[in-house]
Amino acid sequence: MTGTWKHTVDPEPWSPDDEPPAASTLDPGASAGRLMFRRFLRHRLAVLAALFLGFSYLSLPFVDFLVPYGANERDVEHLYAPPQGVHLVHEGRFVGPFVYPTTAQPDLKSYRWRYTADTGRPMPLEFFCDGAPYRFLGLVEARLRLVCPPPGATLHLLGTDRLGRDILSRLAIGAKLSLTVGLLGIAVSFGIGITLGGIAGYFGGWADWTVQRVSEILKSLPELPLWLALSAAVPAHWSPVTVFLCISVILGLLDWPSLARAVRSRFLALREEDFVMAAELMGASPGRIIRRHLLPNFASHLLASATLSIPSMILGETALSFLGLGLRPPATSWGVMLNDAQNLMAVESYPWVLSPMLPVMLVVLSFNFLGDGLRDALDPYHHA
Amino acid sequence: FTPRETPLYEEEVTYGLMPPVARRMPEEPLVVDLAAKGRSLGKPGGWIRTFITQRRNSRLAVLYGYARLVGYDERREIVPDLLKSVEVVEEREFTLRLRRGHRWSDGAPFTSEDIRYWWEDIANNPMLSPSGPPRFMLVNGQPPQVEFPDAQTVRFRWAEQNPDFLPTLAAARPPFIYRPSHYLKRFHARYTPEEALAPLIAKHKVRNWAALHNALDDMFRMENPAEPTLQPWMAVSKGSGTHLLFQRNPYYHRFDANGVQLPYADGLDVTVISGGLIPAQVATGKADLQAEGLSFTQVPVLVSGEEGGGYATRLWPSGKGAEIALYPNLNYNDPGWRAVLQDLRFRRALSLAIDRRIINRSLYFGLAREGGVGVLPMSSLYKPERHGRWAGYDPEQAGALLDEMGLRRPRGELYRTLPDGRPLDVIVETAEERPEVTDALQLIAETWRDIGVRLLVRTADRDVLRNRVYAGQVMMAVWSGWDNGVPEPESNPMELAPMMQESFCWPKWGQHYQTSGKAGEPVTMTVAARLLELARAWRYAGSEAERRAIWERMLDIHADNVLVIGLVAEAPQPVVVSRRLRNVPERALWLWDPGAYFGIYRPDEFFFIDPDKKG
Amino acid sequence: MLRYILRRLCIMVPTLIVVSMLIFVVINLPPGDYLSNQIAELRATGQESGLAKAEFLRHEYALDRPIHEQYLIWIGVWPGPSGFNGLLQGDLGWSFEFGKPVAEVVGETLWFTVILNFAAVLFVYLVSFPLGALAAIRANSWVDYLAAAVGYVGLATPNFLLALILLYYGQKWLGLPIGGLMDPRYENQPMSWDKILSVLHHLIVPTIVIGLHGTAAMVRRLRANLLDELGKPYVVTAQAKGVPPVRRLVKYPLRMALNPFVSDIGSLLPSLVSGSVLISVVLSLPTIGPALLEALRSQDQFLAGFILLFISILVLVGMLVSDILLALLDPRIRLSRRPRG
Amino acid sequence: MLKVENLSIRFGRSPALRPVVDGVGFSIDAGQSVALVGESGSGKTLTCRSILRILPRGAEVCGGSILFGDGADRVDLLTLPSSRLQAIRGSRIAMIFQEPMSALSPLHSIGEQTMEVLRLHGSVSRRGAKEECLRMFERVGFPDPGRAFRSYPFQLSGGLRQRAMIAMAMVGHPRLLIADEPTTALDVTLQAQVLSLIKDLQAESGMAVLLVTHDLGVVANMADAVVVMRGGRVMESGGCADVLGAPLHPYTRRLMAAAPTIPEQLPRCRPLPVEDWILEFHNVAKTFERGEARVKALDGVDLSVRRGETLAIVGESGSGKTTLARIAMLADLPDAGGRVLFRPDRHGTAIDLTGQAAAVGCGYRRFAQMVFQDPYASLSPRMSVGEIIAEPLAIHRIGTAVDRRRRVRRLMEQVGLDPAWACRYPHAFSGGQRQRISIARALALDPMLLICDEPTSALDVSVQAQVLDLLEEIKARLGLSLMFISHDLAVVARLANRVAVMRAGQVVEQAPPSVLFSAPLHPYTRALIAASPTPDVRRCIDIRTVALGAGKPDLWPEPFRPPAGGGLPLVQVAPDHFVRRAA
Ligand SMILES: Nc1ncnc2c1ncn2[C@@H]1O[C@H](COP(=O)(O)OP(=O)(O)OP(=O)(O)O)[C@@H](O)[C@H]1O
Ligand SMILES: Nc1ncnc2c1ncn2[C@@H]1O[C@H](COP(=O)(O)OP(=O)(O)OP(=O)(O)O)[C@@H](O)[C@H]1O
Ligand SMILES: [Mg+2]
Ligand SMILES: [Mg+2]
Repeated sequence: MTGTWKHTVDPEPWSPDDEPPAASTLDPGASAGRLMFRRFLRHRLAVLAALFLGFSYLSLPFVDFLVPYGANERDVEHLYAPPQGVHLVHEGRFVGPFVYPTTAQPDLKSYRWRYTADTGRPMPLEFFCDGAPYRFLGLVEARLRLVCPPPGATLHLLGTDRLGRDILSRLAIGAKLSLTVGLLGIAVSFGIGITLGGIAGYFGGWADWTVQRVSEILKSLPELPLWLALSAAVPAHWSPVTVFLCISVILGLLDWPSLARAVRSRFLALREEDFVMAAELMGASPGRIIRRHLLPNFASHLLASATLSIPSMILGETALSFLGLGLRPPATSWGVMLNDAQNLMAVESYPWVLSPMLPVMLVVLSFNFLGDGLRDALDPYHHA
Repeated sequence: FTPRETPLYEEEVTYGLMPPVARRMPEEPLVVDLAAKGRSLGKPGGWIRTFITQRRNSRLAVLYGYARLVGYDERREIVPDLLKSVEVVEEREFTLRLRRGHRWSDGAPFTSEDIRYWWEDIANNPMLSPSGPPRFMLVNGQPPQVEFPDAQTVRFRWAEQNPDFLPTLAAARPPFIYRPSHYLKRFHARYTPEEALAPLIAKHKVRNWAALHNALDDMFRMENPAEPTLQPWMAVSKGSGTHLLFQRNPYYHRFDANGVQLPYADGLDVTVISGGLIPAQVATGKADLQAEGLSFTQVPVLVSGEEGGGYATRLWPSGKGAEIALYPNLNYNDPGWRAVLQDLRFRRALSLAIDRRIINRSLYFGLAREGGVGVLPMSSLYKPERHGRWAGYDPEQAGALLDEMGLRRPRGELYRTLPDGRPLDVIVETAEERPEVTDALQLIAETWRDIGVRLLVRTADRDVLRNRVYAGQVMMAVWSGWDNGVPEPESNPMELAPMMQESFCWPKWGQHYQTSGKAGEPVTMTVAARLLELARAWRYAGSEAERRAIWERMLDIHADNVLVIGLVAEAPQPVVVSRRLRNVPERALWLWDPGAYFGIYRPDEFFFIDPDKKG
Repeated sequence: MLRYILRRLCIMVPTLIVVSMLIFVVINLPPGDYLSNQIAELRATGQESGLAKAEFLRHEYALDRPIHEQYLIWIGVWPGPSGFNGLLQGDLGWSFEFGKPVAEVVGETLWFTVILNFAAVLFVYLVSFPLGALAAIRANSWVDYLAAAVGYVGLATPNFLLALILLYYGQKWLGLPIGGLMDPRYENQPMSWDKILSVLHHLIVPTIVIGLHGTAAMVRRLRANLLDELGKPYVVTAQAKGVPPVRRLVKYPLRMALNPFVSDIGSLLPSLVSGSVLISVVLSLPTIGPALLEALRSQDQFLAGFILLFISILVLVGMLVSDILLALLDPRIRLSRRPRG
Repeated sequence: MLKVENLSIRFGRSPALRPVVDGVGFSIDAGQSVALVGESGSGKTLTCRSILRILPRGAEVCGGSILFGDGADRVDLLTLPSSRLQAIRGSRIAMIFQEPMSALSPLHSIGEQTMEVLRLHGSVSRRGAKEECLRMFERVGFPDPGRAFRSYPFQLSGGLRQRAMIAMAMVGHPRLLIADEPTTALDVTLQAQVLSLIKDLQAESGMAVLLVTHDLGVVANMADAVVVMRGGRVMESGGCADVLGAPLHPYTRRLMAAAPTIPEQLPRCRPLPVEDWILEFHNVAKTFERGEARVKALDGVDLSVRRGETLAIVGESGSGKTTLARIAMLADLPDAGGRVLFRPDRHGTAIDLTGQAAAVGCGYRRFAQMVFQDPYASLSPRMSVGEIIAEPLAIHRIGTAVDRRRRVRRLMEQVGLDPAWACRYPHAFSGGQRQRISIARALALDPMLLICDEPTSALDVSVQAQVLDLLEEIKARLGLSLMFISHDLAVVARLANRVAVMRAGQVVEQAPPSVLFSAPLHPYTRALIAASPTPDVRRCIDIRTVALGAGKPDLWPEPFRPPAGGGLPLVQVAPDHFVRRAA
């Protein structure tokens, strides 16, 4: 049998000590962090999302300057005004950005305001002008705004609501609360959930027992009446923002059991893996094992969960205001605006008051894609 | 007058399951003169579909039915209804005469025994009424002498005047001083031996016979279809779930001139649904008569659905003293603040610093009436000169009043401070049941800011709010102003005086009066004391003129002292009426009491032009 | 295993006692009680005539006693005005709001609740498992993005608004019914084919509204967990064995990825009852949720107390079930060999 | 039957990257075996996986063809639509994976996973499938097939898992069997048994075998042809006798030269400091509970390791070696009554590790390290190799980040890994490379006591020699004490100061290698030595007879046969030579 085989030899020259050339796919020397970052960059949407979010957060301190109106500035003559366009050319002549003034007439048949634009009178917008006063960064009284409506006209790019407030301005100013406060709740609940769940899952035994019982009691504690009771207990002189902040934190304090259980159950399985034992045998402390070995293997789920709580963080107040605990005027947030829009009127007659849905969606999707990108960057198996 | 058989019951009658209409009706039926009221004669048939927001609103059959011993007519005058007549002597002695041959909806005769049963076996039974007979039956704590000379006559006689007696019988929520004794005796320990009651108690999962009696005796909410009624419509479905049906009462006592037994409509078809969905349902033509759950903000949607839904949207003015009103709590616990709140200038300043025009325009399309709390023009007590007092928008004057009080604005500050240095933060508490209230408060906050008063809003549940007000923990509450905006001299002016804990201006004074000094605090403010005095005098006043004078005085005091800060009144209440439904007033007052909402417009006279067509 | 279950059941008893006390306290946190509030309301609106009944009930149900006594009476270890009538004796109390025994109120709504939420859970699983798996296999493709976008539209719209929009346009364009769980005319009717159809018809919008949130969340989480598992060598082994793709996915990585979901079953069961409270309120579905909210609002304490207690029991049972399932699912947890802590 | 031509595989598209498999070609006919040998990391596994088209994500075939089948149904596996490929996988081509622990699903029992193959490709009933599986389990040497059927992978020893993997591949009677180092975790008698099983099947059904192995002895005994790979290229290929007998390529020659053998005459041991035990096991027993059944993995083991000595443990697969190692590392606690003593200093007091685990633990964990039998599973999948190797240093806070990085580079070089790979994740390495990572990690702390559980099983002989040199060097330099578990007797012979032979949870014989290999006493030891293959085609062992091993204990000759229901004592027959027999 052996004879049937042809004996061949690689013809290339060979010396015993030349190392086989490295077949590395990655360049040497790059740190793990750098590589992760590079993998992240490959996820186009994630990068886009990160940029968008970065921009949004960075512009938060300056929104008051960017928008034409204040959050609670009302215009009684323009209730439920529809979105208004900005034009550039009037009767074939370039004028620069301008608006047409509009006037409202009551329509006593349908009980709606009808707006007619006076297309004969283009009114150019003003830039770097003085508008309603606001507190810049919450400190300095200021009036300077990027753009203002010309005197005698309005600039309601997204229309106005039932009290004649400019929706676009409210949206931008509302972002200040919507994009920040709720994060606190998420942070609290994730912090507690991961810590306690991790301890329970990794140590098992009485630690697990205690965490389990506490989470059971917490979960079976009725939330609804608690909210109702809370709404009665909040002191009146607290500002709406403080109340909201408090509630976010309380929400976080109550919200951890689900996450803790997920972490725990995953850790129960993961801790049986050899690599965990290897770390243990090397003398790694439980904290280190949880942080360096167990959590990274659950990171995808955590990231997904975190991105999933973003919408509830932004909109949580809508549910709460149902129970009388939400943000109250004069504070503004997207939740408050959507809450106001929650009636057939909006859907049927004044659809523009629903426009806060747009930024909510954008932000939520951005967080999601950011999360996906991070996940992929953390995933060693991932090859773009 | 020959009665005509109702088509709905024709079959039953032919098969002998029900006596013919001539034998069902009282010997002396109430024949309604529709023409005199400007209404047209209708034809029987059809079900009126409507929605309610909560199960407990199943009382609607009693409101719409509005069969009372005596009831208000459209001009809000009390006339006999179930009763053939009532004789009043010096407002102390009331002789009620029932209609001969009048029957309960199950055919059993309605006699004075039914009233006796209520008085002796319910109102005076310690098990069923642990705190004794109801308060309207007591004058100075004394019950009346009650006589039942014959099956059709009942006589109540008090030692002193009881001017509230008839209005109470006509109220939106009547006291039902008559009960179907033949039915209820079966559950009463006095008439039924314990052995017979035991299985029933077990079956209804209650604890004793009294609980059983209480559970089955539900004249107002009509939760028990087995209990006979005198209303035009009686409950037929068991009342479970979300769909309630009320069918015409074959023994009803009212007829039209043609001999057609009322009600015209065969029944009420009521669906329980959440408030937010009612406009959507209505806009698709799912209701024939609807006002509950509709608010003015929804009118555009309702109007846009009129074509497809086959209905018309009518706007009825609300009959309350004010749609939205602020109640400064004169019994606020904090002494510093209490002094401020009791200061006439402060209340006037706050009222003057409200731009009611903007509120009206923003919230009610300018259709409501701007002004403080007061009586509406429909009332004979209305006086135009009282109307606008302290209710115009005048921030200067308001500021001047506050300055005069010594509430100064520290240098460079936006808001004033109290004399003791605390910020002038007016905390207004609301039950937040209507979005308009929050909006209005926001608008007020802006104009108050201009005079240096900061308004803080706090929301609480209705019950919580009420309890806090009673305890003096609320500085200022938002509610609607005066339940009855169209009082007549005969109406009890209690609401205007510190006579009840329930009025948010002076809960503790009211409680003091109510409990005869056992609880609460005695009145310390002269104006309030004066009002109390006047209200007491009203009770003993002999003539209408005297009462009118008292009313006028009280109204003047209110208008001048701005005890309640009203914003707007006569807010438009949308009422959706199917185009097929007739005899519904084009424009009328929307009021709970006196009125029972639709009740006094007699929905039993509403009819479908095409009763056979399915809705 | 059996011993484990028994032990867990024993632990549940003290937990339950603690929870029931907390519930009772929380319910009674707002000042006043149903009847005193009702009395106040009746007085305020001049409906003096309703008072007698309220006062009767107040005494009958011992609302005039101190709170700890009320608790003990409620539980059934203290004699009330008419002897021992508590939960332990099977008397769930009286619902003032509905004017009938709690058992009756709950019994009615429970059915609808179960039907509705079962439909919603079914919807969640039926939609999210295939979609999640697809999103994982085709990660970062248009399918994935589309699934994400649709899911997040659901998440980013407040429930009520979503419900309202779906309802209104569903009614306008598709003739879908608004509110309720069946056509009113089938109520109190015996079961029939038409009735079932009517129920199904009415279920469409609520199911989507209630389910969308869960679906979106599930899809994203499933995708994340699956992506972690898909690269593992044992999946390759299955591939080498020639297991067809779908089966391979379902049998191996999916089962592994299920772990965090199973641990969440604990909250699935109670959410069957309470999860949809606010949506049910808005859509006016006759489920237990609105009853609970209403009961809480009006302090209808026996009704609220029982529902809450019931939910708590469901939580506890759900957690037990989830622990058992977890052990069944993963032999490593079941047969853990390592002593610790 | 299989013809691989000019196959090239690479990671990533960039043309700058060299393919990891470059122009590989060979062919196998029905009934033949081709051995793929070569340097660790040379692309053997990738070649095998490309046949089934189950390359890892990111890998891409960039040229060549793989033809499978004969005559008319010859197909190119690289272009076949995946639905048809599905039918071929598992039924006509089956594969035994290199790392059985990770390759088995942790959630399904062994039986279930094996049965699946039958259920998928044959129309066998459940009952029939189960019977077939049990038969196959029996043939691959499961002592208790029924129990194995119900076991989960983590409950099995490395060897048992490998057997499960083998059974899973063979149960479908494939026409081509790709065996990627199928016997690394098996002791030599079992190895012989498995190889003979493969041979039997080949004879029965004309199955072709592609065998990847490092053990030139196995090649010599099994293969018809040999393909030698290095750096992704075929260095030499040809008939087995040709290549092994007269290697032409210098690399092959070097490989042959590096292959360890058991020398005829071992030098007598250097004397060691007599009574300086660093680690002592006293009466260590371990029982596992599996449902109702109890498994006695260890049964009264008394063993000690001297300071600076290498104690090799050899023995039957499943005899409790890993369990012993785990107990030594405090990963498991022995049953009550057992004691494990550790003496940190020469004259210090012994510390009972079972007693005060936590207190001493930390110090102990600093001085004692372990190399795991399954390197893949013991490496955190989400840490880069650099982080993994530096982790012990980080845990014990040794050095700055820069120091650690330098140390990592040094360690990687020492075990023959390119330091540039430090940022890669474990899954991107070959089996042998992972094993070296694991060794590098264990050495990072300069331990006093090192417990190696088959540390070189996946290494080709030249790398293995390098690693063994390294261990010896460290031992000499630092006085490292080594507990070395291995199936490769040649390695044991080279490294050990003393050898303990284990069987069924007991030490059956214990002696210095010079004594043990020249004059084994226990029948099991003898069988073991006889079954050890040598890389010499002319000196083939008779696989079939050695596969019988020592047979069942009740067939052993008299003094060794355990009496019914009782055990035998360990008897000292010479200084340092113990054997379990009747006194
Ligand atoms: N996913 C991957 N990404 C990048 N490189 C990889 C990946 N998998 C394997 N490699 C590299 O490909 C080369 C060949 O790997 P392969 O597993 O085929 O080696 P092998 O010959 O089987 O080695 P061993 O004998 O050690 O198992 C190795 O250098 C390895 O580092
Ligand atoms: N967690 C466990 N549960 C039950 N049985 C176990 C468990 N771990 C190991 N065993 C059993 O204990 C025995 C000894 O296992 P061990 O891993 O020590 O063997 P080994 O000598 O290392 O074998 P190999 O050379 O094959 O790796 C085996 O029969 C194995 O099935
Ligand atoms: Mg390999
Ligand atoms: Mg082992």
